[in-house]
Amino acid sequence: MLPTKQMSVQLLRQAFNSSQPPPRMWRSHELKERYDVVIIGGGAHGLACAYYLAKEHGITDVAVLEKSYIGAGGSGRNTAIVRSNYLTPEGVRFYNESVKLYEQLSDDLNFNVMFSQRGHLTLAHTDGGVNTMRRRAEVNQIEGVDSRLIWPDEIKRLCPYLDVSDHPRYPILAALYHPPGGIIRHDAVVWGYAHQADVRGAHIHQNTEVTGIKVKKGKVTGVETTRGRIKTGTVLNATAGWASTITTMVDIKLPLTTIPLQACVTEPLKPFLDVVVVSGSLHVYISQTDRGELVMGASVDPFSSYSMAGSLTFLEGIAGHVLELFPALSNVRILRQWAGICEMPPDYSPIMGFTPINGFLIDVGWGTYGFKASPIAGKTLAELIATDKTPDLIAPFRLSRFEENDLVGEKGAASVGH
Amino acid sequence: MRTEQDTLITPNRLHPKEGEVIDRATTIRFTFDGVEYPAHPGDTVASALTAAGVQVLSRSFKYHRPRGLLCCSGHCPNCLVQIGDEPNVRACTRPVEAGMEVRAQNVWPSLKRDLLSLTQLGSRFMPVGFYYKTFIRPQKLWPLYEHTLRHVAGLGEVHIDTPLGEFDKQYLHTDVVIAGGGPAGISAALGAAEGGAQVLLFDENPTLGGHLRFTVPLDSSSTPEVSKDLPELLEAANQQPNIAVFTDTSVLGWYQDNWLCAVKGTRLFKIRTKSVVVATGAYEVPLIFDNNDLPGVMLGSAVQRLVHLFGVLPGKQVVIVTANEDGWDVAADLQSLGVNVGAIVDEREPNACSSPYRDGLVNAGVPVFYRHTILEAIGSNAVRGAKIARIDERAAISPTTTQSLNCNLIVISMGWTPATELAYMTGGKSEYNEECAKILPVSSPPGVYVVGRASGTHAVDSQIAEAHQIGSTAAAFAGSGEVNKLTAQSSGTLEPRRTSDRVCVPGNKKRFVCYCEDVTDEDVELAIAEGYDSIELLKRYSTISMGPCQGAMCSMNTIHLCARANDWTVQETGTTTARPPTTPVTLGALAGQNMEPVQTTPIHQWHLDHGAAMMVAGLWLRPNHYGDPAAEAMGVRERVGLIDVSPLGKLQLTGPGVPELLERIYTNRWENLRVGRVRYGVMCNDEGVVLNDGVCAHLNDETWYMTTTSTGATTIFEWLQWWLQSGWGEGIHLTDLTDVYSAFNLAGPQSRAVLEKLTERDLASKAFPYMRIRSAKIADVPCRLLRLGFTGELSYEVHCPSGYALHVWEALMEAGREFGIAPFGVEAQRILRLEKAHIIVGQDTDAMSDPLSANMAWAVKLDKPDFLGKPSLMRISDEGLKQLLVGFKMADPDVVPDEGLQIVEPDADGRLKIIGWVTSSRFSPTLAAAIGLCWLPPELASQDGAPFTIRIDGHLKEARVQHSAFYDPDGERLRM
Amino acid sequence: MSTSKTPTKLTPLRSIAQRLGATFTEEQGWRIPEVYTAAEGEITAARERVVLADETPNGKLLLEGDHADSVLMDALDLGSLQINEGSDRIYRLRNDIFFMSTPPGREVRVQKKLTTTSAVSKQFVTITDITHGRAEIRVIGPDSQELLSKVCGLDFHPSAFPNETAKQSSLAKTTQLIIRRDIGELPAFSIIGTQSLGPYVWDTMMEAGREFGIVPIGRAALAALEEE
Amino acid sequence: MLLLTCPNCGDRNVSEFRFGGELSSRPKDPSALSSAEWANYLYMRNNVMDAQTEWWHHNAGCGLWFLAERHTRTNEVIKTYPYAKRNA
Repeated sequence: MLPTKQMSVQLLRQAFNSSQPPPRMWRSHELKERYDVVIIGGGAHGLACAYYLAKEHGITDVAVLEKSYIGAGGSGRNTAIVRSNYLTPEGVRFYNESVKLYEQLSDDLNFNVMFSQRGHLTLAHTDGGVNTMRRRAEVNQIEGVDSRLIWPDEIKRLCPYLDVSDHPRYPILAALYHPPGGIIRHDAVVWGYAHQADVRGAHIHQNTEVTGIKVKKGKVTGVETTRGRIKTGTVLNATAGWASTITTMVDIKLPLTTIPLQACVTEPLKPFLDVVVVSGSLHVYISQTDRGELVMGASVDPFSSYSMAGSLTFLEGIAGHVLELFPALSNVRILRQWAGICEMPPDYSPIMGFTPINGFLIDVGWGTYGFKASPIAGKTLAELIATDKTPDLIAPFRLSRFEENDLVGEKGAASVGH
Repeated sequence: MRTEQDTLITPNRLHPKEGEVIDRATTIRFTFDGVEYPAHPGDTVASALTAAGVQVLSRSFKYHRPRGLLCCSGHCPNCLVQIGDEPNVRACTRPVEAGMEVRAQNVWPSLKRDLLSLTQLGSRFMPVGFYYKTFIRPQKLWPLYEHTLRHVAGLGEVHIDTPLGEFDKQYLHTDVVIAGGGPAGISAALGAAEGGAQVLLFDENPTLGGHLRFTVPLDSSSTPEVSKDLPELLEAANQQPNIAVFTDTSVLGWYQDNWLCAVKGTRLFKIRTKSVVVATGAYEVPLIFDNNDLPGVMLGSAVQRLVHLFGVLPGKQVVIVTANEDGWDVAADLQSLGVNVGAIVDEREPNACSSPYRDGLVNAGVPVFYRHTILEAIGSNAVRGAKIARIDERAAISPTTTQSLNCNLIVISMGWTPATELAYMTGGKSEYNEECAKILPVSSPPGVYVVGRASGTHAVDSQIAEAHQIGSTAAAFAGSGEVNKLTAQSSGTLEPRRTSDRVCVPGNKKRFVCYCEDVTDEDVELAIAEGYDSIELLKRYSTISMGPCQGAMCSMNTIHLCARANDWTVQETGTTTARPPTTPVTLGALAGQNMEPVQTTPIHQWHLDHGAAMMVAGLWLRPNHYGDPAAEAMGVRERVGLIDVSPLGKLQLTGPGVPELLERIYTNRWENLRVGRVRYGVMCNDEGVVLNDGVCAHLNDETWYMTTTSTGATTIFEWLQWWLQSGWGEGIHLTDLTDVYSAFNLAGPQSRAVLEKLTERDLASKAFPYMRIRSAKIADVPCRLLRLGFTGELSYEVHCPSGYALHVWEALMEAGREFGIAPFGVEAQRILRLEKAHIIVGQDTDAMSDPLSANMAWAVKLDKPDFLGKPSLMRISDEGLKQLLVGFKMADPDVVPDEGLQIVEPDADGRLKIIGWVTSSRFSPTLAAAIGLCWLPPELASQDGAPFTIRIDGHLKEARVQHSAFYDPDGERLRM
Repeated sequence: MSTSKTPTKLTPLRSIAQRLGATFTEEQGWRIPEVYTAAEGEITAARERVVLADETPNGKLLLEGDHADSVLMDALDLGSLQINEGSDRIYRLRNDIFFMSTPPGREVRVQKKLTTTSAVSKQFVTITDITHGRAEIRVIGPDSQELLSKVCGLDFHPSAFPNETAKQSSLAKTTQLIIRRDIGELPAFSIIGTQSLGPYVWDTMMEAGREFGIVPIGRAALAALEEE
Repeated sequence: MLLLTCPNCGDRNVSEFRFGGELSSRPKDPSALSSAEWANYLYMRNNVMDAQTEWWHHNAGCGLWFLAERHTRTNEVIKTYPYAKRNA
């Protein structure tokens, strides 16, 4: 069935005869005996991969297995920042492709993902911080990404509520200004990809948890789930925070430690914050949604855990740091806090592609920077599955790099990027 | 007393009543949207406005429909106002203050005539999730549309010049916390206190009593008056010394191991308790029908709050819509106040109603309509009538029986849903109870209990009895820690005050499920039909319960609608996750008093008094320069300078095991370091990454004195403690002396001449060679002297006990006056060390750099048996370096590349390829040249003088590799 | 070491005391505030509310070693102490770590005695004089527990923090050693941490104590309180 | 906030401690290891969603490094003990 006509046309039809049921965004199917490809994890990465497998490689006999509802993991818990102003050339090139895909994603998916390229500021509070921002600005410019170092007067113009006066502890010396960076409606990315993958024949199975992976003579033969067994020769692990719990099913250890990342949201306010603001040393980032809420997050928790309960320590810390940057917000109220989990690799760079087990592929190591890579990760892994070759763009992120002592330098700047 | 003038200004104010919380003797004034209104101390903004007849308080988020009081208990969004520079204030709980400036939010041009409500005309094209289906193409137009969307959305305003308020925090420790001070809460507190426990009792209202403050006791005689239970409970609580009461205090959240957070105005409490009793009561559930959001449609408890607490009657002609005895309570209550109860509309069969007030009301001529419900609230800006009709068991409306009743107040009393966010945060489980149509808590982790309406118990006497026993159970658990048998939730005394599960009455206008986000029942159906069927997907797509009320008013109804549309049971439908905070809390309260630790050296004041520009280095504040860093650097080269290096990490290692430890943690060799000698060393982790560098001196036979970088001091101290406590600590003690000694580096050709004036110690190189340590009295103070060479000049680093710091510093400055001594800061030090090509760990190296690549191969002895990082460094040296840190000099001395710039090489088709980057660079006043350190490919870095290009502002500037130090390459000046 | 010409030692809180208008005196070579406003007012504040005093001059010794307890037994016939328990101003912080507080100036002699004892008994114990490395702020008065509960998460209720107890914990986001050593009936706590954080901790405590009417007190008032 | 029992000081808020990562002891003779084995020690982690033995440091307290057994999904701390008692 061709992708539905203009979504806005469907909106009009809906307006005039609401009796007729609207088309379902994704259908529920019986679990087939066999699929060509099984993708574990119904988040933005898994669904994007299913979409690109169908759209660009005609592979449609695909099952996306999600243990809860689609987008229940990291995809529904992140603070929806999209940017490409990374440190290493490999990182910048990779994320720049992702931003380009995001720029036409609404059109591709026929679903407005509300990508708001409003500009992204990373503040520097020390000389060392300024040098790191300059390093990123220069690498970005050389790699064709719009980023530059700006000084307090321009920072104040872009973000009037920011306190650029001389703080004793956290003076704002400069900022890395990245105009293409911004925020997006993260759930809409999940729903858009799910819709277009479903329309092209992929089966999305919610409330279906993988409990085992069958391997014979070093090759994947099938998976066991809470709704029955599936035969397949290709399994992609796209479970991010839970990546290690899946990979142990094929007796492989990964260089990952799962740590909670918390965030919170305030009551809706009239618009006053037009850019995304991130502070390296204060480990805080903040943006204002189109509905007027401030969405705020910080660095990962101080200790590893799979618990998504959240802590008071996080709320206290982020409130103090946000008021350090925006003293006018002391009367703004927090409405809700939540947490996701991030699997942190040693070099803050993803781990994608082949593993020693034939047919078992991984799309993991996404730390605190996974959502912004969803389109390009899905696209490159779809190409890898279709061609059985690693695309150049993601060659630096192979699992074997740790054994080959060829880590990616993204951790070099050591400041936690968001 | 009510004066004539009063009745004009406040038509809805009743005569004084027993139990009201206002002080009628005093009248204060405040403004709402510029109009002045009277109020009494104790009034809330909402009660004062209602007294004056104001009904419309705000406009709804999406359609900008007029909104008035609904819950009057701070849970719904309808009374959100701006007060001064505080946005999103709940008018119904915020006490009035004289001179308050209250303004409506998100209205244009005004609350009365809000043109933004014209969006309703297009509501047909704005169903749930419409923004996902619009403005997809052309992409260019999206920012314009988004701009308008943003300016229509949002509620309160943040003023740019809002002052940072005064906030603080307090930790509390207790045996039992009671969250909620209603009858169940007070009773549980009494039970726990009588069990010998220390009890903290929290209640969000100004006074204890919960719903007893404004409701009619169920089983009393026909003339309702405020319950007699309350005074007894309050009296008992007052007598009990173990109970500390906190009113106006909301318990915001439960966190692991019974860690609670509560807020009272500008103070945040952080409470560690052994057990917690949740007595947070229940929310009254709204009914969904046409125009159910019209001002004048109010919940029964809201009307009773206004009447009994503030003596305000929101409407003279009332229609009561109910499904249980609550409606009849309110009717009797209003009837006794002389209000004209126009009708009681009860959806049940006549025999299902067991209200004790039924006969009284019927005899008083109040019309009763059984098996009826409300179809529509009639009116545009406020209620002027109610359309009702008969319904059959399948909730089908029989159109012929519709009739309209005149009224200006519609009371909704369809039942309650437990307020259990706090209970479920603890991991407590819930189950849907068919009998009372409520989702009730059925299990809680040890030390967590739920009582009263929150657990589903409705009758006051059952609440009191149960809660008292659970209170003593909680105390027992707090005392002994073992789980008492009675942890099962409320037993048989559960009196099934049933909540209606007919949540929605069909109609043809707009029926609101979620007041905050303007979500209608049609939106819910459409969303579920489109595939957003699970309760979590439905919430995220429709944004139901994501507004200011966080589900208090809409969760229960949404679950019923979702179950019905999916044909699931309520239990299968489930609930969304309960998350702190239970009520919104300000950033200021969460931040509390500003506590950002700052470390200063003992002579910090001297620096400020002498014009130092300070900089932040980790937690330290240090002098960056005293006005002219270049001159300061030249001063050290030509004469003598003094720098405060007190933040340097200083560790003492004692014991026979130290030599072997040094062998293991440093990359170079240590065992032949004789007493009095000092050696530079580099520390790596097992990945071979440079962690820290510094010197270590052999002070006397079993004492070593190690320095680390200032920002690395704490981490290295903890890192060393780990190695010592996990197997390598035999015969070693480690003590942090960082702050015991202040350290001043006296550097320059005249440094010896200066120091000789202050000590008898022979400072000549023969007696005190380079890289040696000596004890010496400097200006009568016992110090440690080290001859080091970070700046490249003859220099003596004076480590003196911190109490003598100012004395020694001033003595050195005084002794140096004749030699033209001047203080120098970090900036000058950076120039001096760069002229010597000395690296700074953390600036020239980063979290991936190894010592071999950082050109410190001379400090790495791979023939040592083992040391931290050796296997990785062996591998790196076998496989060859990927990049090398090396010195460079700019071809053009006037071009000083900023640190962080990239080193590039155009490839075949002119694209720039990054081959390295600049870590350090300065203009050297001594050499009149632009010098620096950078990372380069080894093949380029290994050719002394090789040219390469740095990209500066888009242009490629030439630089040349320089292997030798830029200044005194052979280090003669150090050894003078 | 000749003390005649030895210069005066300054505490890290000196600039603050100057700013608050203290007059100074000298005690055992340390320059410390004698009085800020008037001794009587400062004594009353201590008795009725809460006050801060700069007691940095108190001697501070750190004993490390698995046999530290036996050295203390031999040298000062100290009985065995539980963790966090103290007697005669000697506190056990860990099996292998003791903290000793001495009146100003007395630390040198005590250290010498301990060093010789451990040398004689050939037990590997390290005794370090860390007096110059620590700021010591004394919090005295009936409101001291409530003030401390605004900056530190420990339970200061007498049942949890009895007299002559020493606990290390985070206070105002810094690591501090907190020792309860009452003055007669008056609860009193010593806050001992690295001297570079002294000014920050003092300022934070003064700010947190404003609601109690906190004031600084000098040597005169403190001596009077301790004599009663 | 998690309450962690320091073997020396007793129950304290987790904010007084620093997490040291899952327990993995340094190989006795590193030079005998292949690159893969050495990389395995350096980088690979079990990262279980189950009971895990891990290091903690009471850095704002007594400076003790000790071991804890904690369930990483619920954060329930099963027990804490000094390193010396690891195979007790």
